[in-house]
Amino acid sequence: MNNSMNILQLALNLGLSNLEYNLIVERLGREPNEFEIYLFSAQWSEHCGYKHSKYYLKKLNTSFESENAGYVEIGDKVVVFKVESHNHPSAVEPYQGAATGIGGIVRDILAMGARPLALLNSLKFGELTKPKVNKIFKGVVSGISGYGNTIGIPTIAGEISFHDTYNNNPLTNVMCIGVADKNKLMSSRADGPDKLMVYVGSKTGPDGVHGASFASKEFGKEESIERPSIQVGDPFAEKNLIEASLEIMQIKAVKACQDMGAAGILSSTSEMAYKGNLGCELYLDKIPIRQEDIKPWEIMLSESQERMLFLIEKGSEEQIKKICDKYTIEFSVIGKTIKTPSYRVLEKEEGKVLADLPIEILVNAPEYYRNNTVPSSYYINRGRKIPEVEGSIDSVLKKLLGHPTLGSKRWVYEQYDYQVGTNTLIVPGDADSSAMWLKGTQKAIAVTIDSNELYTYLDPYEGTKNVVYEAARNLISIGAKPLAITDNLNFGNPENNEVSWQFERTIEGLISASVELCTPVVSGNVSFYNSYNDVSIYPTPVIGMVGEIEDVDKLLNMKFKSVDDEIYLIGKQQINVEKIGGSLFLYIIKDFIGGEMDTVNPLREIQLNKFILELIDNRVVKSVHDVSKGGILFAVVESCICSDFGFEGYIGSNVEELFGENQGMFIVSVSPTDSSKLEELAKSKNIEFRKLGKVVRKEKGINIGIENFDFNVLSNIYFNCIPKILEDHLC
Amino acid sequence: MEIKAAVLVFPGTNGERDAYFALQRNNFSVDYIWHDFDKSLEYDLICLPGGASFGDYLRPGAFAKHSEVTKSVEKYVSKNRGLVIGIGNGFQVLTEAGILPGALALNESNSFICKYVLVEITNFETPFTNSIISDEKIFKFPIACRYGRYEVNEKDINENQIVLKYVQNPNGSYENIAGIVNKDMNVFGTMLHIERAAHPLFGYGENNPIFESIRRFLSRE
Amino acid sequence: MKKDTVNKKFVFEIKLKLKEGILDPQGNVTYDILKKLNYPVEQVNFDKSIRLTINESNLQRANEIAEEIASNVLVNPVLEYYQIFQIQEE
Amino acid sequence: MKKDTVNKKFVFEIKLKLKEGILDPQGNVTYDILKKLNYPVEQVNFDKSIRLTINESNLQRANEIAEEIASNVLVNPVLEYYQIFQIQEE
Ligand SMILES: Nc1ncnc2c1ncn2[C@@H]1O[C@H](COP(=O)(O)OP(=O)(O)O)[C@@H](O)[C@H]1O
Ligand SMILES: [Mg+2]
Repeated sequence: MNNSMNILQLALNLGLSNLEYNLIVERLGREPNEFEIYLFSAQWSEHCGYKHSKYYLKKLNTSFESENAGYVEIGDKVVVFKVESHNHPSAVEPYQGAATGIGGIVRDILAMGARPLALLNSLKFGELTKPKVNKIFKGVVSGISGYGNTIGIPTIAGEISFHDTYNNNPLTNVMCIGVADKNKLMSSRADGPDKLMVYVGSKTGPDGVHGASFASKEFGKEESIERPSIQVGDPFAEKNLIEASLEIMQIKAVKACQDMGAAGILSSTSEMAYKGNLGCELYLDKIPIRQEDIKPWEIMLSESQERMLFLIEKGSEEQIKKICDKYTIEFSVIGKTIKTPSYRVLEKEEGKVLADLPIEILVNAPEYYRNNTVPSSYYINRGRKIPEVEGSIDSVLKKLLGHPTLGSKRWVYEQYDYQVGTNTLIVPGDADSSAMWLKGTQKAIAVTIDSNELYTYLDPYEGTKNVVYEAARNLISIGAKPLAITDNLNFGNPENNEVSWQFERTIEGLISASVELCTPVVSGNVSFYNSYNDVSIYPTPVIGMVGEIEDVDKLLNMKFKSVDDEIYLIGKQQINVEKIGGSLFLYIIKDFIGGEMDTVNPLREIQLNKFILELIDNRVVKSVHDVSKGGILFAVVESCICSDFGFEGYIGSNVEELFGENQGMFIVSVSPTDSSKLEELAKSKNIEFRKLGKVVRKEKGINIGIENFDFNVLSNIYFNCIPKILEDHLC
Repeated sequence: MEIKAAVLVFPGTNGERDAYFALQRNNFSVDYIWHDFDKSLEYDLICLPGGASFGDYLRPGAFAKHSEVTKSVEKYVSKNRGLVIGIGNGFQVLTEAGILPGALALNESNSFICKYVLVEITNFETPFTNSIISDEKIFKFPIACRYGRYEVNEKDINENQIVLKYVQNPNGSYENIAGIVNKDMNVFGTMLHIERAAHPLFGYGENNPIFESIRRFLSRE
Repeated sequence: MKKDTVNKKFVFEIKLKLKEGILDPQGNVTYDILKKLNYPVEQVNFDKSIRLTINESNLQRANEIAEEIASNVLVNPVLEYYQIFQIQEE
Repeated sequence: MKKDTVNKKFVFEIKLKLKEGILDPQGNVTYDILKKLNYPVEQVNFDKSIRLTINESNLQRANEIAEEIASNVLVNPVLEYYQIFQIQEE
């Protein structure tokens, strides 16, 4: 009696609900013991159990629960990719939070049998002028740099935005891409009983114990709650683990592989066995530990970094151990798969049994579904009247260029090694997406990562669609055909109706865009509880997209190429000023979010995308840049600045036309001799176009008819934007 | 004539495949050598590639100097068996091991720097530069490092050992030095990632001036 | 904060050590290397050590400043703890 | 190197300091921040501090080992010099 009270109390302390505890008792037909409650608390945490998202994620047209990452095929290669968040750890310890975020996603790709080849990231911070935010920003960037560069995987693209909604909840989403030969993919599913579970990598310490349940809580309350012991990344160990794992996976006797991520040993072993309709038995004394005083449950839940689980046939131990010795990492046989579908943890082989649970009960966390209602804020926001923007075009443009969301991210990406591996065909700052050459072929993989918290807050459904279409436009801009999506859904507290509704509508938007664009969602991640003192962040779905480039020689970037080239706006021609809700300039200049947002017209968009790809394929255009945050003028100015050219022409007459955001537009440049060809092609395809002007020497400035800007002035504001804020707010 | 090159791989090295690719494209036949190699190196060229040997812990290159293969390199150099180049971390290993003078310290900016820089070739009388067939003295190469600031005691280096100088100093290096050779001019070290200038798709010419020079030099002998 | 009295110089060392249980990758790898070189080491730890020269009128004030700098600026409290030593510059 | 005598543990701190004239970017960045925050600092230096636990039969041998490790493995003589301190573990 007394004991079961204690167990219940422990369950509650560990974040399980009363209801969940009762469910466990009911399903087991008995009280769990203390050790087992620890296992449940981790395996049934939001982070591992997807309690609040499973129901919705199942609607995605993909087998999401099956593997560590998704993939697409390009030629005879398989391109594996996934995005993952490390938001909560980055808030507490920015450097290590970001560093271990990289380590984690890299191991997901590695677990698939692919060599990790490139990294991207989507980062969200609050107002950079705030000391706390400033510190988090610098910490996250140097964490990515410190870890990613050391393991030798280039960070080739990304996005960063700054909004006060992230003041207390920064977002660190990292995406990794790897490549494997078609027939070499590795599974995480145990393929039979009596095979050995092998632990490879660093030793287990108390790092990140409670990490999984920590990521499933919100900040603010219980500030005094014991901080999880912070995970520290060891990039050298990771690099060794990468090389060792790739060698190990060449061995035929190796049957399955799973990284030890959230809830480490527990979730990797249980899920591997469960996927194979098997059980498993673990011997705790076999697990390499870093310090003697670590408790059994801590070993099970530890999120020590740089560890992998392999399933191997008996008899191949020596061969694998040799590889581990070469790379100075731990090797240990820690258990085996068994026929009985039970999850058994023993102190040692033939020793005391600490847990014996039906595996499907442990692995299958309950699924929650709410009947969401549309929150009133949705209508209120839409109904808000878009304010007049006073001030000159000149002052608005300069403010935008000097805002860190729109200004150059050079300060950031120069800290990332974006070229190691020598596959990077487009370096940061040159185009809307990046491309990785598949050496030995004419092909390349195009990648981008995108989000827009203003859009997805105003309208989670249409906003998400806009984001997916923008990701596609980014790929189209360099000449790539979009193939597939990975998504990271960053949300607030899912127990809140508004958040739950946002989540549901986001998933629906994601499904509809992915179906329309024929780009299935092949992997992803969910991060809930991004909230502080009951205030949730704006819903922030982050979309990673991968595409294929047929011919690397036709790759394009957004830079203007020569004087006198003509510049066209392709796609939608007139900004509908009634529908510029969610435009970034309104937030930056007026601190306004609301009004009616422009939405995509799928048929027109798909036609337009095809047309742009055709232009690129036929080498009609010399640069392509999609119009997005900051509107048409910003897109033109950005192309000018990054190519060291000026502009002369006419774009529009007022602030709304110049900076307002509508969907479905590209800026292209074309040599004067090809402009008639472009116009004819567009007419024949029924695509709208308008000549905006031409490329001129930068000494002539950026002249939009109603205003002429000095090139160097703009360029300085743009490139010095982030360094200047950091300098002015040193801390 | 086949020219044989070895790319050394230390635990943590990550630029080995880049060096391999670049050397192969410049018509070397290439092998990887793992760091525990303690026999004599029968190659015409030894390349210590970039990356982060042993995680760059303590200091970049500090631990790699204790690997067996580094001792083999020392012998290779003193016997004048062939040429040695160190790129990025490879340069750091060579200085830590005392095979090249000086040391590489934390960048002035206190952070990692990845970008393109312009460098001037200041000595065309070394095996690594004497066959460059170009009227140009200025070349563009990428850098990518956190510890790239070259420091040296004036007395430990002669003017003619300085092979490459930054046009604009990116990291506070002494005298803008970007690349040096030893006194015997058979070892070359640079913080420039010359191996990344390996293909026209990356915005360079068909041939890499430095690898080309090395190949010409070696095939003349 | 300005005082009219003549200021003196005080030098402090702030030492930052990793908390119990926090992984020390540099220490571990250094240990491995030393072992490989056959040195009889049992453990290696990497600490940070920062020397501050402070201008103040008296030791007590200087001490307070050092304390404040260590706790506000230098230490990363989720990973480290600090110790302060007053030192004689050699 | 094995001895029959019972070994004891000795803890040393090896401190690596930058030589005179060698730039200390970490120190400089921290100095700038402290100045900006109005602390009366005059100088900031970052040193490396490595704690070694050595198993040896007596202090003198342990001392020699620490000396050897510092000079052979830890220090870079172009940039740094070292100091060795025997310490009491707290
Ligand atoms: N939002 C999402 N969209 C698509 N797939 C998702 C999403 N969230 C999770 N998944 C998929 O669910 C599986 C489990 O995800 P996760 O727990 O993040 O994996 P891991 O164990 O590698 O951390 C993966 O296959 C992942 O791709
Ligand atoms: Mg995984």
